[in-house]
Formats: sequence, structure tokens, C-alpha cells
Amino acid sequence: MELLLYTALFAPLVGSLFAALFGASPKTLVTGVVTSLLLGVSLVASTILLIFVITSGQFVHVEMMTWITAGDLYIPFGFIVDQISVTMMMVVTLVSTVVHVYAIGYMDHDKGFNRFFSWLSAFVFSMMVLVMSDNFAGLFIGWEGVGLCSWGLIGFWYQKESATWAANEAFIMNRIADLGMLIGIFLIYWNTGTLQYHEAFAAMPALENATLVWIGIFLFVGAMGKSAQFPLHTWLADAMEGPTPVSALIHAATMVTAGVYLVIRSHELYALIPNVGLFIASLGAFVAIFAASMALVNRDIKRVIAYSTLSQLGYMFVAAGLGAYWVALFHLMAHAFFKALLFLGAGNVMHAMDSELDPFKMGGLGKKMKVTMIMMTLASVALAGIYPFAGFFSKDLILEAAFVEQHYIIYTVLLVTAGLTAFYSFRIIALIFHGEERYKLFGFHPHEAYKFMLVAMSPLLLLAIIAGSFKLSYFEMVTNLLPAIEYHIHHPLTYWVITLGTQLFVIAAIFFAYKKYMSKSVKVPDGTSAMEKSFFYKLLINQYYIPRFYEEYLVKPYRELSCVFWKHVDQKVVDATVDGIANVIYITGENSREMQSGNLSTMLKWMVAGLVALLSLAVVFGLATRHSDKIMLILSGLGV
Amino acid sequence: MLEPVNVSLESLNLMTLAPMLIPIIGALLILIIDIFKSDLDKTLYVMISIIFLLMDLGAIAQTAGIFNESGTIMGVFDVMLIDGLAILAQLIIVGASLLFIPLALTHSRFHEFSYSEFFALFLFMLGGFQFMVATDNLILIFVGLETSSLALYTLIAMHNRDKAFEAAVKYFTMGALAAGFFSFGAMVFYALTGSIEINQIATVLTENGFADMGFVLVGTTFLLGAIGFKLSLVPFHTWAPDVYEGSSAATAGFMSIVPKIALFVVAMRMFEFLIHSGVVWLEIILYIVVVVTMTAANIWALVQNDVKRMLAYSSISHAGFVMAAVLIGTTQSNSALFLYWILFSFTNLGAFSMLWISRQKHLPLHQSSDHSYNKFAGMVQTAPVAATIMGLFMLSLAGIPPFALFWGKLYMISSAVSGGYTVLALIMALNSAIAGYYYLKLIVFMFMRDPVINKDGHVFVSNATHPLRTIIGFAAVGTIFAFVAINPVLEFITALVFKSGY
Amino acid sequence: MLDNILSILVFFPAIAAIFGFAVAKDSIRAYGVAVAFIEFALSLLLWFSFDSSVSGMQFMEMVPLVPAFGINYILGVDGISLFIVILASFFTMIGIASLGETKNVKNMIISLLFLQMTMAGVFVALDAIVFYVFWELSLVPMLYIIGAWGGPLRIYASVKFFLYTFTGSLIMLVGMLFMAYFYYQATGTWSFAFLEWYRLILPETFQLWLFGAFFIGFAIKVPMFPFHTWLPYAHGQAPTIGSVILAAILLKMGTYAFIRLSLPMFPDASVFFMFPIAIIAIIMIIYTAMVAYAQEDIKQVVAYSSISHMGVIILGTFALNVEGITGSIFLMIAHGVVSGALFLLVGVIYDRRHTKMMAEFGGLASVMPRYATIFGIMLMASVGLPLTINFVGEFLSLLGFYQQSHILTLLAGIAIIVGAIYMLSAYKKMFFGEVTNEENRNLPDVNKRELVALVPLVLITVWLGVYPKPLLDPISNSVKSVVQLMHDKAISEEAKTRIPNLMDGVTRVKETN
Amino acid sequence: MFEAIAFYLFSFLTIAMFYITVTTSQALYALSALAAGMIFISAFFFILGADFLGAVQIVVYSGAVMALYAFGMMFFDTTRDVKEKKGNKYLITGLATLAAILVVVIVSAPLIGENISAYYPMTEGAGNTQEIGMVLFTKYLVPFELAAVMLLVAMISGIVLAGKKMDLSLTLMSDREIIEMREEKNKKVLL
Amino acid sequence: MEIGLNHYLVLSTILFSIGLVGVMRRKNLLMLFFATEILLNSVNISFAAISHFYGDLTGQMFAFFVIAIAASEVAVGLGLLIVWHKRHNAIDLDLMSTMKG
Repeated sequence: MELLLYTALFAPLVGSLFAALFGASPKTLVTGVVTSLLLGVSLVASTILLIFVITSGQFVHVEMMTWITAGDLYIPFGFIVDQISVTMMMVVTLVSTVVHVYAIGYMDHDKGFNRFFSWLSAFVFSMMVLVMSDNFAGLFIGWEGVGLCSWGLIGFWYQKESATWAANEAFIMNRIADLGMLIGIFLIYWNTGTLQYHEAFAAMPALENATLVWIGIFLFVGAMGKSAQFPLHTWLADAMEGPTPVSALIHAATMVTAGVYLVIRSHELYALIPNVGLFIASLGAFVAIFAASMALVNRDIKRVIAYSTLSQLGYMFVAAGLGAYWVALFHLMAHAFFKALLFLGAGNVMHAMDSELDPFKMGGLGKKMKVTMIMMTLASVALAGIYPFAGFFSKDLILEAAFVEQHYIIYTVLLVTAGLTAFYSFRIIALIFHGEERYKLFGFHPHEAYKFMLVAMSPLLLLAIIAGSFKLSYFEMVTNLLPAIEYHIHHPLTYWVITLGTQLFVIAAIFFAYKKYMSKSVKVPDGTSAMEKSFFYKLLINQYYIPRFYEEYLVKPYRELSCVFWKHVDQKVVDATVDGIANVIYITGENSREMQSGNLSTMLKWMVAGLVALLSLAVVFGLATRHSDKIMLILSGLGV
Repeated sequence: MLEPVNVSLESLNLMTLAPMLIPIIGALLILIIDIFKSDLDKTLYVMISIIFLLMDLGAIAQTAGIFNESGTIMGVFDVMLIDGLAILAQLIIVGASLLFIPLALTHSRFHEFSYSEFFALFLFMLGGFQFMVATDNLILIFVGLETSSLALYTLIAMHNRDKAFEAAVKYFTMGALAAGFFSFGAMVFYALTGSIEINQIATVLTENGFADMGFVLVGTTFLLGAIGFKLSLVPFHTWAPDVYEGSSAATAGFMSIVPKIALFVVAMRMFEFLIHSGVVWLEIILYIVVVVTMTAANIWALVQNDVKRMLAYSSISHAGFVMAAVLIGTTQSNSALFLYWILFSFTNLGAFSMLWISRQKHLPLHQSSDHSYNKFAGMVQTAPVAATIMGLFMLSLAGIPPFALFWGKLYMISSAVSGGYTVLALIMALNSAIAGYYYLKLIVFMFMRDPVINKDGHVFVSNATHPLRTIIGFAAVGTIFAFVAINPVLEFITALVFKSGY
Repeated sequence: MLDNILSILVFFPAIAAIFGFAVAKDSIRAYGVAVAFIEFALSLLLWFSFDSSVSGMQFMEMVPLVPAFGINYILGVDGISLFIVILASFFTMIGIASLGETKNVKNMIISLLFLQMTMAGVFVALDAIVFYVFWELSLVPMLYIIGAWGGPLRIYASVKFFLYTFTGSLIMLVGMLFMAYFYYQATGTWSFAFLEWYRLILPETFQLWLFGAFFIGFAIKVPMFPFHTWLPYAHGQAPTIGSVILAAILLKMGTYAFIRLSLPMFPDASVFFMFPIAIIAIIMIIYTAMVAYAQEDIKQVVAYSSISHMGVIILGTFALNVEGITGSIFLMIAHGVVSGALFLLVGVIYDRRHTKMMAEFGGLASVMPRYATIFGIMLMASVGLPLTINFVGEFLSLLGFYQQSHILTLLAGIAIIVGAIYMLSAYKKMFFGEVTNEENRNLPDVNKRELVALVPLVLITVWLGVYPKPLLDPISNSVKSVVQLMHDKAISEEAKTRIPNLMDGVTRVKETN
Repeated sequence: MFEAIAFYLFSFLTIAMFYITVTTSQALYALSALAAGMIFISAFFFILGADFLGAVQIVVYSGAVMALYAFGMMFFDTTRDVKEKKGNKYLITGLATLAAILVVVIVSAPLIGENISAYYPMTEGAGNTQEIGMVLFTKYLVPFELAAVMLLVAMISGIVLAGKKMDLSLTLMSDREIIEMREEKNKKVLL
Repeated sequence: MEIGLNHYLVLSTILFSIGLVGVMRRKNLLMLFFATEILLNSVNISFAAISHFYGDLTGQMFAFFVIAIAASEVAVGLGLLIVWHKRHNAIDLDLMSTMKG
């Protein structure tokens, strides 16, 4: 089993290094193939591990070698395959294998083909480290590793200013969160003396509540960054500058869910601090509706999907926050499948449309790209949570959990969000595939993607449809580790009312979207319509003005302050002081060298003056000693 | 009627006179030779001088041996006083002279070294200095001082060009004023105590508990003026830069070392007992003078355009630095004074010698002085070895370890620390930093700039002959490997100083 | 030979340098590389014969120098100094090997060899005066290197560098003399030996003053805010090799000295000044990172980033526990490798374009992909990505300090954010975007000679990031004895509690359980 | 009483003479006044019983020194008025007066430790010259001999400086010129 | 009205100060040398007086040596002046300031 574990872990790394060898050379198909194959190996290994874990109910735990030791600190490279991590491994390897294969086609004409696969495999490796590590430090390695790869992939087209900007934004925002994570790790170490999961969690119940709260908060701050929770969410939408497979893999299926994974992994901690859990849930709910609202009007298909991801992450946090860890994990998994599918579909569309992203410039593509249309529609259905697709099982559970836990506000918010989700998903479906063929106005010649790309997508499609049926077996598996709380609304009537009501609401939203956006009157918005002038539209299209707020009130001041620090503080104060001291000394010399006039008379005068000065001092001193008692009297009178 | 005086020859301890008499005899010999045959080559005189200096060294060693056995020796009606200070100072005087005198053997001919009188006067001067340090009688000190000074004025003037005369006249006139100060100061102490021997003055003053403090202060002031003049303490220093610039580099180097050590010994004898007896005023005054001398001279040195003038100011600063030893007045500080001055002597003489071998007969183009910084620009490209050696001396003067002067500074600052003068120690340290700048300036010119005036490296060694190279080599080796010798030298000095009761 | 290996290590380069005067100009480079390689091999030999399980000094040598004044030539090496010595010889080798076309190459190589002597000397000296000798002497070759081969402001920069550090170290010298005097008062003999000084327990007020005196010397060398302004000039003007060695080794002297001298000698003062120094360190970290962000010259960015990183090192040092100090020592090495590599990288582009202005570049990633890759790796190391060398150090430093103060560590942790900001934006300006400047269009990628220097650095960066244990063990071992010494010597209650007692045998975990 | 009158008289005279010496613009006046002042000072010596000193004063100063100065004056042709560019008069007088006042303030205080035993007491009945001879050739033999050396030095210096040797400066001549000069000189000797 | 030691000391001081004035204000070197003679002579009065009042010969000795020193100085000083005068035909010290700073 250890060998399998190492295979699963290191196969992507090997692939990445292999591809890196050709990094600077022009496209060689072999890199794509090799990396994909290696990922396949990894997938197989993960699958075997999954089966092993399910069947035996045991963990695979290895300690490869020591990493850091200093003082009492001991951090090994330790890896664990348990129910949680194996789930994640499955998701990661599966989606990434699909994406790799897909990308061979998608990146076909790109000059950076080899580089792309190197980065992509490196990402997978980092992600595997993240999920498989048996300690927080190892998690942090993966955590930063995925951040790095995300940076490299978002900025993959580095000639584009917007891409590199987005890459840096993503990295820096993640770093902000990572600081929180780091602090959380420090707290854990100084309070439990270890960073190993099982030891640390074992020690936690003995700690003070306040400490635990702090640990919980700081770790969650870390999670917020990776999972793009408010207020660190802006990077995710901008990250869509990267190639679409990247968005599918990183910004939908895997990396962004790392935050959720962290919370699930730390469930023993969060179970001790329900208040923090509630906060997480509330924030999740807020982000869910907040992101969904922004998705409503956006005119960039990838961004819409990105907001959707954000929104779904909100769902997951709600579940995790409310203690329904297994539900969160389940939704994470299901979401990974259909969201990746959605992205890849969007990738097909982009490919067809020469990277055009505005759905208003498309329309009627369904005729040219039937398979893609079907796939995307099904994925959207899954996303919307229609029975019997994957989304229904996972998302519905979250709603139920919220209901059962009697957090009705959260429940309501999530319910509304579900409606919004359905609306915006089908808004773009309608805009892209149905209605007038507006693309002709812009001179596009769309075509369907390569066959093998579509084939590659098919496992995802399958899973998006059927993943819900694994619910029970899944439940059995993960509840070996996670608290086995079943969320049943005991009153059957209520159950049915809620379930059916939700379904109807969602379907209504879908119809509304179709009705609104399939009509022939849909035009490319030109900023003249009443809606576009409305306050809400502006608010939403500008993402609540948050990016601008950041730009105006954080980025710019930072840049200006930096300049002030450099040009004014550092040069004009600190350095000028140093130079000033030197200059004062020098100028004193320059000015007083006149003393040495070279005239003998002056020199003699100086000598006499020196003598007189000494004599005066002598007299003063003589008087002072003779009258020292009187002087003291005067001084004491003055209060000295 | 007066009784006839019976004096036994043994009680006179005539051998105490031997070290001083040897150079005087040598000088007379040179004069006699000159009478019989003039126009003899300078090498002869140089060698005669060296022989006599070596004999002198031997005589000093002899007295050192006796001192080591029997302690302080008084001789010739107790006028002569041979103690550790006297021995050490004489060793430095003669040693530095030995380094100096071969500098006469330059490639080009310079006026003073071409005449036998120069060597005769030089030896007379040494005799004067040796008398000064080997007595505590103010009369003998005064006469010795004047003998040597008058000879020195002439030596400077014998360089025979306008600047040299100007320097000599300035030095002479101010020296005359200082002589007035000295005699007035001595008079006041005589009035106070009825004696002009420092140990008796000390005894009497201590006995009556410094009753006439006013007189003491006036006397000290005048003596400080006189001694400070010779030691170039600010504000009595004004002669120093001009005189250094006016005289030949070799003479300037000599002047920066030998006269000063003689005066340091006098200052130690004169002032330390006063400070130890609690004349706070003197402590304060010396403190101020030391600090001002160090600092002001450093600051002026910063702005100089001529290397020799810079070295003049730097010598002033070093003198101020060392004067701190007198202020501190512990055995350690007094030992530090000698250690410092020994190390300083070859470093500084080495530096001046480097200037000396680069001396040209005429001023460089568009320059108003012999050794402007510009002259040395880019030296490393044209004369790398010479530049390196010069740089070495500069580093040593700046107190960069492990070169010679660092150890002196170290021990001196340590003595300030141990003596309880914390702030002084800091000021000394900071002054070393300021001093770093101007020494560095020369290094910058030599190593980091391109040549301006001299594109031909030969200029820098135009005066070099084997003897000069040897001297410089000796100084350089001494500067680099000083750390090997520090321990024996320090032990020797400390033993002598301690045994003399300082 | 092993008995005298430290002396050989110190003086071999100097002697070789003297012989180097005799080597012909066109062969001097080979000679330099050979000498540096032998030196490096010697330092490796030192490592292999080093006993990691011993926490104290090894390979001690003692020759009386000025016994009358307690000055002895004492050398020794322990886990704290071992790797910096190796790093120094390594960088000298790398530096000489990568030396591009240089005028007066002979003088340069001889200076470098002398510099190597002083660097080795500082880190193995166990006598204050010997330490001081090498400490000061290291300024001279550096002065020459900056002043003779530097940019247009080279003279200003070199003189400033020299005088500033010289001033600071003179104050330190006064402190050393005080220390020796106190030792003399306590024992009746003079001594400048560190190991003797360690045994001296000083009253707290003395500790404070002496700490202050040493602090000025070290802080200028490090350089700590607000004494840092010489550094950007020195780096900005220095030739590549000068910057490399300055950043990689010379700056470490200050932080090393804190650990070697200040901490074990003045435990109470260290505790007393812990927070003020931590605040300075935080200012260094954030402020200089912001200044770095504002720079237009890539070399200045790296220079300021050095200061920022030194802040983390200082913070780790003043964590006063094993984790923090170990981390800070490791970070010294890490920062040496990384900043050295970054300066080399800047040198690569400077050699080609003779400018360091970022605005002149842009889009280099497509022109020089290998260069961009190596730069990227080093950049990521610089921002402290895990599995690179810097992370281990930074992590341990911050982790260590967290025990002392939560909020300050949080502030210091901003390092990882601001560090990313200036580094990434600099990288973006240089490498990303379209090639706008025609001159950049046909730049050659890194050549073999440069790769010889850079690839080992990349390998070390990753190797030690993944497997830092061979270094951490000896370091940690020696640090433990330092911390224990501090704890034992501490007088005040606060210091006793702040500095952990390792001899309890009871670790923290067990306490909590 | 006589002593007092003599003291004040000669004090006045010396002060007046020296005042003239330092203020007059005529070198000749200054020289004459100086010589007169010196002689008046010897009067003090006689009053104080230092006969030998008085004699030496007159011989050395008024004789030798003044003769030298007079010679110098003729040589320098300073009979004409010397232009004294007046510097800062107030500074000079201020400094001097301050010095005078300061010293006078201190010095006019009575000496407390006045009962001082003489180390070389005057012998009753011996003449001043004898006494001096006695001390000079025992105790002060060394300084005396050194003073002789000093005078020798002064003599040599005077000869060197004022003599022909300084007329041609070897320092300023190039090496070639020096060699040529030597050869010429040798020729002369041969002729 | 007894003339005491202090009288002589004061007189000496006054003469010394006159000498100082001369030293400071004279620009003609020859006349400046006159002033230095005054300095030394003024001290001699004190020495003789102290010698007289203490009945001690040392003071007279000192004065004797001071006279010798003064005489030697005149010789050297005049020598220097002659050299200077030969070159410049002047003995004004204001001309003598080529070195400064």
C-alpha cells in the first residue's frame, strides 16, 4: 500500500519534472501524453487505495523522512490516506486526469504547451501533498504549492497584462490568508507541542476554549484565502484569465476547495468551538448569495461560472460550519465533477469562439456544438440541484442540514441562492446555445471541439449525473472518521414540502431564465437599456465596487505609501540624517579651516587666546572652589 | 666663606650622561671632519650618524640594564634622572632617528642633506631631546628643549625654499612665545615651592595641601601652553600644518614623532602628579584639550587637499589621542602611551617616507603643494606596490586591525575604559571613525580613481634608493606584523613604566 | 591536519592570494577558481569531520598572541558557525567562477581571496580581538571591490559603507574592552576569549549598556533600521560579485555576532531589549519591503529585500528559544544562498544590458526562458515558499518568536505578504508582458559559465528546502547549549521565564498534558 | 623706603620703555627703548642682590643682543617707517589686558606657603658671583654644558642660515644643474 | 610700604603682558622678536625676586639660563630673517602666508 501511496503522490511530480525538461522548447506532444498517463497511474493508485480504505476501513500512514527538526519541533514528511484524504485524492486525480487529456486538445496551438503541462502536473502534486499530508506543516507545503502553481497558471499567458496582474493578485491575496494559517499553525504548535494531526487534535480538548477559538479563527482565515471567501474573494473571478482547463481544475474542482478540506480535516477542532462554526456557516451563506448575485448579470461566461463556484463554496462552508462535515465533503466532490464539466464546456465554447467570453455575442451555438451543449446543460442541471443529478443530493443535504439545525435564516438564504443559481446557470446556457445566432454579427466561425476532448469530458458527465447515488456508501465510508450525523427532517410532510418546494422553485427559475434569454429580442447590451442603468445592475456588474475599493483604498495607497517611504522617509529622513551628520562634520571643517589663515600674527593670537581661555577657566574654577558653599546655596535656592 | 665641595666621582653616576653625550660627540666629530675636508658625500655623514645612534642605543640599553637592577638612577648632582620613562622615550627617540636618517639618501639631491651641518645639528638635537626626558629639572628641560628646537628650526629652514623658510620662521616665532610661557610657568612653580625640580615641587605642594591653588593653576596653565605648543594641542597647534607642509616630508615625519615623545614624557612628569593630587581643574582642562585636539584636528584634516597637510592634522589628532593617556594617568595608560607611540612611529614615518620618495623638485603641474591628493590618483594602476604600501600605512593610521596602530588604539582605549573614562573612550572611538574618512580619501584616490596628473608610475618612486626602500619595507613589515611583537613590547613597557612609579 | 584545519581554512586563501600576485593576468581566473575550490573542499572536509552530536566548540586552536593583555588567537567552530563558514567558501568559489569580463581581474581575485580569509576568520574566531580583527579587515577588500569596480556613485557608496560600519564597530570595540575590563575585575586576569566571557555573570545595568554598545556595531552591520541606508548604496553600486558576497556573507556577520556574543553574554539585557528589537525588526520587515516595492532598479529591490529578510533573522534570534535561534541561523544560510543567487541573476542581465532599471525590461520570459525560470525559482525561494530553503528558516524564526509575542509575530508575518508583493511585481515588470524594448529582443539566455554558478544554487535551494536536517541537527544542538547557558546565567525573573530551561527534561507537551 | 622708591621708579621706566618698544612704529625707537628697558631691568637685579645676573644682563643684552639687532636693522634697512597693518586692535589689547588682569588677580594674592626652605641657600659672606659659581659648576654643571651646546647650535645655525650655503638652493635645482655646478666648481679649484 | 614678592610678580606679569601685546600686534618680524625678548626678561625679574626673597640661588640660575637661551634665539632668529630677507627683501610677516587652511 505504501508503494501505491507514493505512486499516487509522486507520479504527477515525475510528470511535471519530465515536462519541465522540455519547458523552453516548442510543443512536443509527448509531454502532454506522458503527464496524462502518469496522472492516470496516480488515479489508478488512488482508486486502489480507495477500495482498500473502503474495504478494510484502515488508514495507510507512512512517514517518508524527517523534514524539520529543531528544539522540540519535529515535522516529518508524513502522509496519510484515510477516508477524507482518499476522497480528495479521488477527486483530484480524476478531475486532473480529465483536464490533462482535455488540455492536450485545448492547448494544441499554444507555444507554451510543455510549460503548461509541467505547471499543471506540479499543481496536482502540490494538491496531493496538501490532501495527503498527516500534519499541518505538510498541509502548508501543499497549500503554498498550489498557490504557486495557481500563480504560474493564471499568469500562463504572461504577455497579457491582465493575466499577470491576476496571477499576482491571486498569489498575494492567498498570502494574506496564509499568514493567518501560519499563525494558526504556530498556535497549535505552542499549545500542543506538535503539528501532527492526530496528536494535535488529541491534545486539543485539554486546551482553553479561547485558545481553541483563536486557532479555529486563524486556520479559517487561511481557508478563506484559498477558498476565496469574502473579503478575499476578488482574486477568483480575476483568475479566469488563465487557460480554461486551469479554471476547471484549480478554480473549480480542487484548489479552491482546499479551504473546505482544511475545515473538514480539523473537524475535531471545530467541533469544540461551535461558535466559530456558526460564524463559518454564516459567512458561507453570505458568500453563497453574494456571489450568486454577482453571477446574475456578468457578461463573461467564465466569470459567471467562477462566481457560481464561489457560491457553491459558500454552501460547503455552511455545511462544514454547521458540523455536517461529511455533507460538505460530499458536496465538494459532487461539485468538483459538475463544475469542472461546466468549465470544460465553457472551454469548448471559447475555443470555438476564438476566446470570446461574452455570451451576448454568441447565441444559437447549440446547432454547431451539440455535445458541448448537452454536457453543459446537464452540468447546469446538476448545479441547479435537480433530481436525480449529483447536485440534488449534495446541495439538498446542506439545505436540510441548515433546516434541521434550525438556522432558518441560513436556510432561507441558501434557498434563495439555489434559485439564483438555477437562473444564472441557465441564463448563460440560453445565451450561448439558444436564441439568435448573434455570433455571426461578429464574424466568428464556431466549431465543435476535438472528439477526444469530448470523450475526456465524459467521465465527468457521468459522475455529474450519478454521483448522488453513491451517497449512502459514501456516508458509510467517511463517517468512520467524520461525525455521522444524519440530517433527516423527521416530519415526512415537512420533508416533502421542502424538497418539492425547492425543486419547483429551482425549475421556475430555470424557466424564467430560458424565457428571458432565449427570446429574439436579446441584444448585445450597449449600456442603454433601463436595466443597465439601474443601481442594482451597476452594483452587481461592478462586483459591489469591491475590486475598485481595493484598488483605490488598498493598492494605490500602498503604492503611494511605498513611494513616500522610499523617496521621503528613507532618502530624505533616514539617509539624510546619516549624510547630514557627516556633512555637518565636514562643513564644520570647511568653515573653521579659516582659523588657519596662514598668518603668523593670527597664529600667535590663537596661542595667546588659548592661554587666556585657560586662565579664565582657572579663575572661574578657583572662585568656584573657594565659594563652592555659596554656589551650592544659590543653586539650591534655584531649586536645582 | 664658601666651603670647597668634595664630590666623589662615583656619586655623580656619570654614566647617566653617556646616552646624551654620544650624539653630541658624534655631532662634534662631524663638524671636525667638515673642517678638514669639506664636500664629502652625505653617505659618510649618514653612516657616522647611524654608528653613533647605534652606540647611543647601546648606551641606553646599558642604562636600562642598570635601571632594571637598581631602579631609578639619579646622577650628576641629581640633575639627571634615568627611569623607565626616560629609557623608553630615549629608545623611541633614537629608534625613530635611526629610521629617519637614512631618508637622507634620496635619489635626487635636496639641500639640507647635502651639508654636514645638517647631520651635526641633527645629532645635537637628539642630545637635547635626550636631556629633556632624562631629567626632572625644569632648567635642564628648558635648555634641552631650546637646544633641540633651535636645531630643528634650522633643519627645517635648510630645506631651502620659500615654504621652508616660512615654516621655520613661523615655528621659531611661536616657539619663542612658547619659551616665554614655559619660563613663566616655571617661575610660578618656583615661587610656589622654591624649587624647580618636579619631584620636589610635587613634595612641597602635597605637603602644604595645594594651599595656593590659584598659583598652581596659573603655573599649570602656562606650562600647558608651552608643552601643548610642542605637542601641537589645540589651540596651540597652529604651527603644525604649516611647518609640516613647509619642511621636507622626511623631516615632517620625524617631527611628528621624536619631539612629541620627549614632550609627552615631560607632560607625564609634570601633570600626572597634579591630576593624581586632585587638581580637578587640570583634569577638566586636559579633558577638554584632549577632546578638542582629537576632534578639531580630525575635522580639519577632513577638508585638506594636500596629503602631507592631512597627515599633519592627523598627527595633531594622534597627539591629542595620546595625550589622553596623561589625563588618565594609570600605569596602563602610560604604558599605552609608549606602545602607541612606538607603533605610531613606524607607521607615520613610513607614510611620510612614502611621500618623500615621491617628492619631485618642482611642484606638480597646476598644484600649489607637493603632495596633493590628485597627484596620487590612480596610483594603483601605475605603481601598484607603492600604492599598496601607502594604503597599508593609511589603514594602520586609521586603526584598522591587525595593523600596527590598531593595537595602540586598543590598549589606549582600554586604559580609558579601565581608568573610568567611559565617555572619553567613546569619543576616542568615534574620532577614529572620523579619522577613517580622510585616510580613506587617500585610498580612494589611489585605488579607485583614474590618474589625473601622473600617468607615469615612476614619479611615485622617483626618489627611491635602496636605503629608502629598506626603511619603507621595514616600516611596512612592522606595520603588518606588529601583532607578533606586541606582547614582548607591552611587557617590557609595562615593567619599565610600573617600576618608575607611573 | 585536522587539528589545524581552521587556521588552514582561514589563512590558506590569504597566502594563496599573496602568491597570486605572481600569477600571470590571463591565468589568474583559473588560479582563483582552483584556490577557492580547494578552500571549499577544505570547508567540506571540516563538515565531514565535524561531530554533529557535540554541541560545544570543535577543532579548537589556541596560540597566545598578547598574553599580557589576555589576547589569544583562539579558533573553534560549532554548529552555529560551521555552515556559514562553508557558505562563505562556497560563495567565494561560485563568485570567482562566475566572474565575467572584468578590468583588473587580478586585483579583483586577490581581493576576493583576502575577503574569504576575513570571512572565514570572523566566523571561527573565539577571541574578541581576533574576531574584531577579521570583522574590520573584511571591510577593506569590500571597500576596494565596491570602489574600484562599482557604478557611477561607487566612491560615495564604498566610503559610506566603510565609514558607517567602521563607526559602529568602534563602538562595539569599546564595549568589548569594557567586557574585558569587567572580566579583569572579576578574575584578576585579562581575557578576550568568548568562552571565558560566557562564564561571567554581569549585573543587569552593565548588561544593558554593553548590550547597547555591541548592538550598535552589529545593527549597522546587519543592517537594522534605521542604520540600513548604506546598504542600498553599497549594493546598488557594487559589482555583481561584491553584492553577492556582501549579501550572502558579510551581512550575516552582524546576526551571527548577536548569537555568538550578545545573547549568551547578556541574557538579561537580551530579554530586556527583546521587544524593542522585535519592533525594529518588524519595521525593517514591513518598511523596507514597502521601500523595495517602490524601487525602479531591480538590484535595489533585491537589496531592500535583504534588509527585510534580515529583519526576520533578527526576530528569530530574539525569540531566545531553540526553535527561533535555530531558524534564524538557518535563515542566514538560506538568505545567503537566495540573495546571493538573486544578485548573481541581476548581474546576468546587467552584463547583457548594462542597466538594472526594470522599466528597460519586460517580457524577458520569452526571450530568456531559462533565465526566467531560475529567477523564478529564486524569487519563490525569496518569498519563502515551502520546500525552498528560505521557508524553513522563516518558519522556524517566526514560530520561535511566537512563543514570546503573538501580536508581534503576526505583524512580522506580514513579511510573507509584503515580500510577495514586491518580488512578484518586480518579476512581472521584468519578465512578463510583451517585449517592448527592441534591445531586449535578441538577448542571449544564460550561458554555461553562469549556469555553473546558478545551478548549484538552485539545487541547494531545493535540497535544503526539502531536507534541511543535516544542517538543522548540528545547529540545533549548539543552539540548545546557548539557550541553556542563557537560562542558567539569567538573573532577572523575567529572563528566567522568557528563556526556556532545557534541562527540565519535561517538554512543553508533557506539561500541558 | 629707598627700595620702594627704586622699585616704583624702575617699574615705571621699564614699563614705559617696553611700552614704547611694542607700540612705536620706528624700529630705531623700538630698539633703543628695548635696550633701555633691559638696562633698567638689570637695576632690579642689583636691587635684589643678584649682582652677577645684573652684570650678565647688561653685557649680554645691552651688549651682544642689542648689537646683533642693530646689525640686523641695518641689514634689513628698517630705518624707514614700518607699515603696520593694524589688525584688530581691541582683540589684541583685550587679550593682553585680560591675561594681565587674570594673572595679576591670582599672583597678587599672598603666597600662603611662603616659609619655604631654600634648597641652594645663599651663603652669608660670600659674594653673589662666588655663590653662583659654586652652584653653577656643581648642581647646574650639566645644564651649563648643555647651554654651551645650545650656543654652539645657535652659532652653527646662524652661520648656515646667514652664510653663503643657503644662497643656492639644491632643493630647487634640477639634478643636472647640480652636477654642472659641481663640475664648474671643481674646475675653479683646478685653475 | 614694604616691597614684597608680590610686587615683583605683578610687575613681571605686566611686563609679560606688554610682551604679549607686542607679539600679537607686530607685523615686522624684527620688532616681533623684540617683544619675545620682553617676555623672557619679564620672567627674569620674578626669578631674581623669588631668589632674593627665598634666599635661594636657583632662581638666579634659571634667569641666567634664560638669558643664554634668549641670546641663542636671537642668533637663530636673525639667521632666519636674513635668509628670508635675501629672498624677499622684506621682513613683513603678512607676506608670509602661502600655506594655510
